Amino acid sequence: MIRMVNRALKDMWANRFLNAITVVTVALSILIVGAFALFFVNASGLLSLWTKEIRIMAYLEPDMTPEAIRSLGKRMEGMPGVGDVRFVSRERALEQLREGMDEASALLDSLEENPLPNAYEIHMAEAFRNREKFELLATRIAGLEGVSEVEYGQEWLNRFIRIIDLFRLVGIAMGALFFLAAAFIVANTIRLVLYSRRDEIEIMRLMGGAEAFIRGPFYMQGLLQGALGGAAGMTMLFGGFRFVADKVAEGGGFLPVRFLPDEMILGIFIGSMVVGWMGSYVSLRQFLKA
Amino acid sequence: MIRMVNRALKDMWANRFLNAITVVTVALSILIVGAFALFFVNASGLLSLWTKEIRIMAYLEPDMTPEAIRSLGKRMEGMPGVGDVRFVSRERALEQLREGMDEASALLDSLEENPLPNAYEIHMAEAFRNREKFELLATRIAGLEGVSEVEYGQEWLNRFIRIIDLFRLVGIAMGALFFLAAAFIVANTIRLVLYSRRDEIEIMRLMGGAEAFIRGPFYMQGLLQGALGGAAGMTMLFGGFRFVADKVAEGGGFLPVRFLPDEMILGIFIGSMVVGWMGSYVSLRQFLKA
Amino acid sequence: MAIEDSGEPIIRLFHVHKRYGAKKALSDLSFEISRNEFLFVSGPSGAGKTTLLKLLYLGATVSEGQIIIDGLNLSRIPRRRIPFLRRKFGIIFQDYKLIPQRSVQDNIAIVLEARGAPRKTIRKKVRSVLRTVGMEDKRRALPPSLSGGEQQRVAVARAIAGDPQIILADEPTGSLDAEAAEVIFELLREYHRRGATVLVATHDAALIRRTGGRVILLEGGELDVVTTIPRLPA
Amino acid sequence: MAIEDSGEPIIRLFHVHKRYGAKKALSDLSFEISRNEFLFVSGPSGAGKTTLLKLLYLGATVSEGQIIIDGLNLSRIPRRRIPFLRRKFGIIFQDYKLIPQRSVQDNIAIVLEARGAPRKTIRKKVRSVLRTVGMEDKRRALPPSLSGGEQQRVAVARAIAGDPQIILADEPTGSLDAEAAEVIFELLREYHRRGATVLVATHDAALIRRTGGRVILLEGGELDVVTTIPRLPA
Ligand SMILES: Nc1ncnc2c1ncn2[C@@H]1O[C@H](COP(=O)(O)OP(=O)(O)OP(=O)(O)O)[C@@H](O)[C@H]1O
Ligand SMILES: Nc1ncnc2c1ncn2[C@@H]1O[C@H](COP(=O)(O)OP(=O)(O)OP(=O)(O)O)[C@@H](O)[C@H]1O
Ligand SMILES: [Mg+2]
Ligand SMILES: [Mg+2]
Repeated sequence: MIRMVNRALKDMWANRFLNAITVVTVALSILIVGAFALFFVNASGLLSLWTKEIRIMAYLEPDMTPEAIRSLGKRMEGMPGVGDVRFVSRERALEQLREGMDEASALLDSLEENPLPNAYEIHMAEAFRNREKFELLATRIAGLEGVSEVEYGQEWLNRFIRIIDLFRLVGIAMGALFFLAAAFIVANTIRLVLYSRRDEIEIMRLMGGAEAFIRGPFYMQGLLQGALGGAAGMTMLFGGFRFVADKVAEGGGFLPVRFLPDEMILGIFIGSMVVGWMGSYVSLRQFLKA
Repeated sequence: MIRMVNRALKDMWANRFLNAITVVTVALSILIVGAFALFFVNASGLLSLWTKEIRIMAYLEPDMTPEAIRSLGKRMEGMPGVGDVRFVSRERALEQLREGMDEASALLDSLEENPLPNAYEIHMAEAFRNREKFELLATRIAGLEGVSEVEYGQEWLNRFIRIIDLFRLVGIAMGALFFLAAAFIVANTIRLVLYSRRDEIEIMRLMGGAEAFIRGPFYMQGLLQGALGGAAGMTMLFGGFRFVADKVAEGGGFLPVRFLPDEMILGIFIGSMVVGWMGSYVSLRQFLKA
Repeated sequence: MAIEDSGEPIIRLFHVHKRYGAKKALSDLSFEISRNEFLFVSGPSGAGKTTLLKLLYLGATVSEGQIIIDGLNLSRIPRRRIPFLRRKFGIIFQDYKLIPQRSVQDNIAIVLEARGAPRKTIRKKVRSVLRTVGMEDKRRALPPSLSGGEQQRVAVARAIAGDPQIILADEPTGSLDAEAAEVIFELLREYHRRGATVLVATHDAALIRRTGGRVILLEGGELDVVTTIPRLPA
Repeated sequence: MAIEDSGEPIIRLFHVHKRYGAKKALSDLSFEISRNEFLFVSGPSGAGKTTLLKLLYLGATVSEGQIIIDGLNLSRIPRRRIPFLRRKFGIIFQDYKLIPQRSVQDNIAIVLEARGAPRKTIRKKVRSVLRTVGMEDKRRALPPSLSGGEQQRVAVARAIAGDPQIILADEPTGSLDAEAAEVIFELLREYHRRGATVLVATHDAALIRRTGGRVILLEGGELDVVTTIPRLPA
């Protein structure tokens, strides 16, 4: 085992030009995948920040006892998908309306009586923020006893949820696409490297080298190239991220940008090793057949 | 010239394995760049759709003559960055308020007098949709004679404009990054191909082949590989696009998805040829030095 | 450990044919090679000498017929056993087949590494075979920086490094001057004395006469004659 | 168009040294080669024969000294003129240097394409030189599928395809049997009769004796002797 790593390292040094190219290719592929992941993580982080503000307003029947109101709130909290339930009294609602109306707030002064109902403001649990679930929940809340009407910011809600849906779809599709494309490119590069060394492989076989003996160092190299390339790509990505993050901060820091979560970094790193290994595997199968 | 193309084609056939790998690599790189471009085009198209709704409300002084109101409107239209100017009479404003208030609209019935002012609703020209320019315009409008107050949806506006800023920044950065990375990968692949043929190049030089004679077919091949790879990548992208677009349509067609604009397709295609050519150029410089 | 020529065959060919597409490279060859024989395969350019050696180490497979080496039928040998077959051989290829990116000593070490020899043994053995062919001072050089004859001597050193039972030498002195060639031939004779079976493919009649031995003469892929030529008195 | 050996030098070497790192491959060589001479360069393996030829076609540059070919000082020749220098030569490389991915005929055609010859001329010439070396039926084969001797004959065919002024032949018959070797040598003599200057590097004394001519004998990179050996009466 140690001997194989040894041979792999010696071999990488002997063919440093080829190895450098593979590592650079892995690094750039990882950079691309990582950049996309980073963008996606930040954009969807931003969106989910906003979706926190999506809420269902459940307006209550006028003549409920405080007791009944409280028990209704409890029932809402118990419903699946409900995150946070806040009571908004009719007095508070009028105040909010007044604040929101700016210019026109003068006209509220002429009111004799508060025409607004009590209400519950319901926020959803994170996992449930998609349109179908949201609408289902709204319908169920509307069916509760004591709820006279349900309102939720139709227009904005739909936009938000649609963009999240789009992001999810495009994100998964593009993530998969990028990863596959990167894996293909890396495999192709390794294949080319092996191609330019096919004579050497052939000679080792003629010398009575067993398959494991011949392939071992190549797998090892694939792994190492993947690891090196992955590390280099991540480092470049982090550099680029710092640059953009600084720009954003200059621009007023209006957006909460963050780097990839640790488990994703680890995942991409392991992914790059797997890609290196797979590249060797596929190429070796091709060349060592005959 | 025809002879060179001929030699290039013959050569590509003789080395079809190497050429296939280069073409596949170009195709995948173009696919990645194209997928990102496609995503960016659609997402920013979506956003600019929304930003159409960002507007400045300019509330007018109460006692203006229709004549003065009209000339004010003209002045606004003449300001740089202004796209569309619409007059909203105080009566229309009250109606809109009533519509928007739902539940609470009953309280408007008790009004004796319309407390709302006349207003102009100003939409911006597309090119001016960024925060600084927007705020500058708002300030200038506020300074106009006859305008009592300016209002614009602070919160939403800022969000929109920030996300557009982010998109612009990230889009340019990532676009450039992807293109560079793809170019590097392709150049590396071509370099590997040349590396595995360096003996052949050396032999041709020893046979008294002039540099132009030796390099010509390689440049030609680079161009052809770029073109083939670009076409293949675009085709794959279009396939993927149709698939996602169908999914989106199934999901209710809530988003206006479209493929890349023609000039961008052409640009990417030419870019892929340039990349092929550049890859050959860089690699040939390296190998034909000595 | 000098073993006598026991007469027991180590290699047997039965009606062996080899075709490359339509081209017949070997036709209906049948003969036996005894254990510890020193045999020449001769014939003009393109006669099929290299092809014959190739069939023995499974560098190519027969189109028809059977080859049996040391009791193993080459047509029936499972793929993963091929390396073990090849380790019986020490092969000097006509085009040397040195790995250009590896130093001379690494090229030779690889044969021993493939057999799983311990590192110290490898180092000693590599030195010793390089000394034998007079290439010790070039052990760190890369093959492309060697002269033709030097490459050939490295190829010889590699072939004997594994102390093979059977030595297949394809034109082993084609790039060597008479003196260096004699050194190599003396080496082959030395291994022969120590028990190895030696098969030399060459078109050089003078060389055959100098050494003597049985000669298989090929002509256009067919067995022309088998004769025994006595060693020329020095 | 038989040109007489005019005695006028076509190649002149002045105190030429060639070092590879610390290793001296050639030391202080000075001699002249006349136009239309048939010259041998001989010496044991590693003597510097190949290195000497390499310096002539600028496959390597001298470390010290001057080489003048046809009035051109090789140290002063601008880079873009090198191809024109090389077209004066027809080179048979010791390791053949055939392009493995290209067919035999393409390998030869490339020499003529590089000179910008018209397509029809190329086709005819390729056929004719292949016929001369007896390889016409293998014109579509790839070099790796040829026997050693066949490859060497293709290398010879390529060298003469451009009707060169100077033929540099490095061990041109090392892989050939006596009969095929004689065909090649007759070919070289034929080109010599037609006016070419021929330089053959070989360690094969018998071959030199059969042809006869001036011999430059190298030993460890140094000029040992220059003698003229008469042609052996057949
Ligand atoms: N892989 C191959 N594909 C097609 N033909 C081949 C292949 N290998 C050898 N041949 C042909 O088979 C014949 C015998 O070749 P071989 O290499 O055995 O000759 P040889 O006796 O070794 O000749 P030499 O002395 O020139 O090396 C030749 O005509 C050659 O062209
Ligand atoms: N590129 C190189 N780098 C280092 N040393 C070299 C290089 N080329 C040749 N040499 C050395 O220079 C010496 C002369 O080599 P050369 O190839 O000229 O010998 P040669 O006379 O042609 O021998 P042979 O008959 O074996 O072909 C050899 O010792 C060789 O190792
Ligand atoms: Mg042979
Ligand atoms: Mg030489």
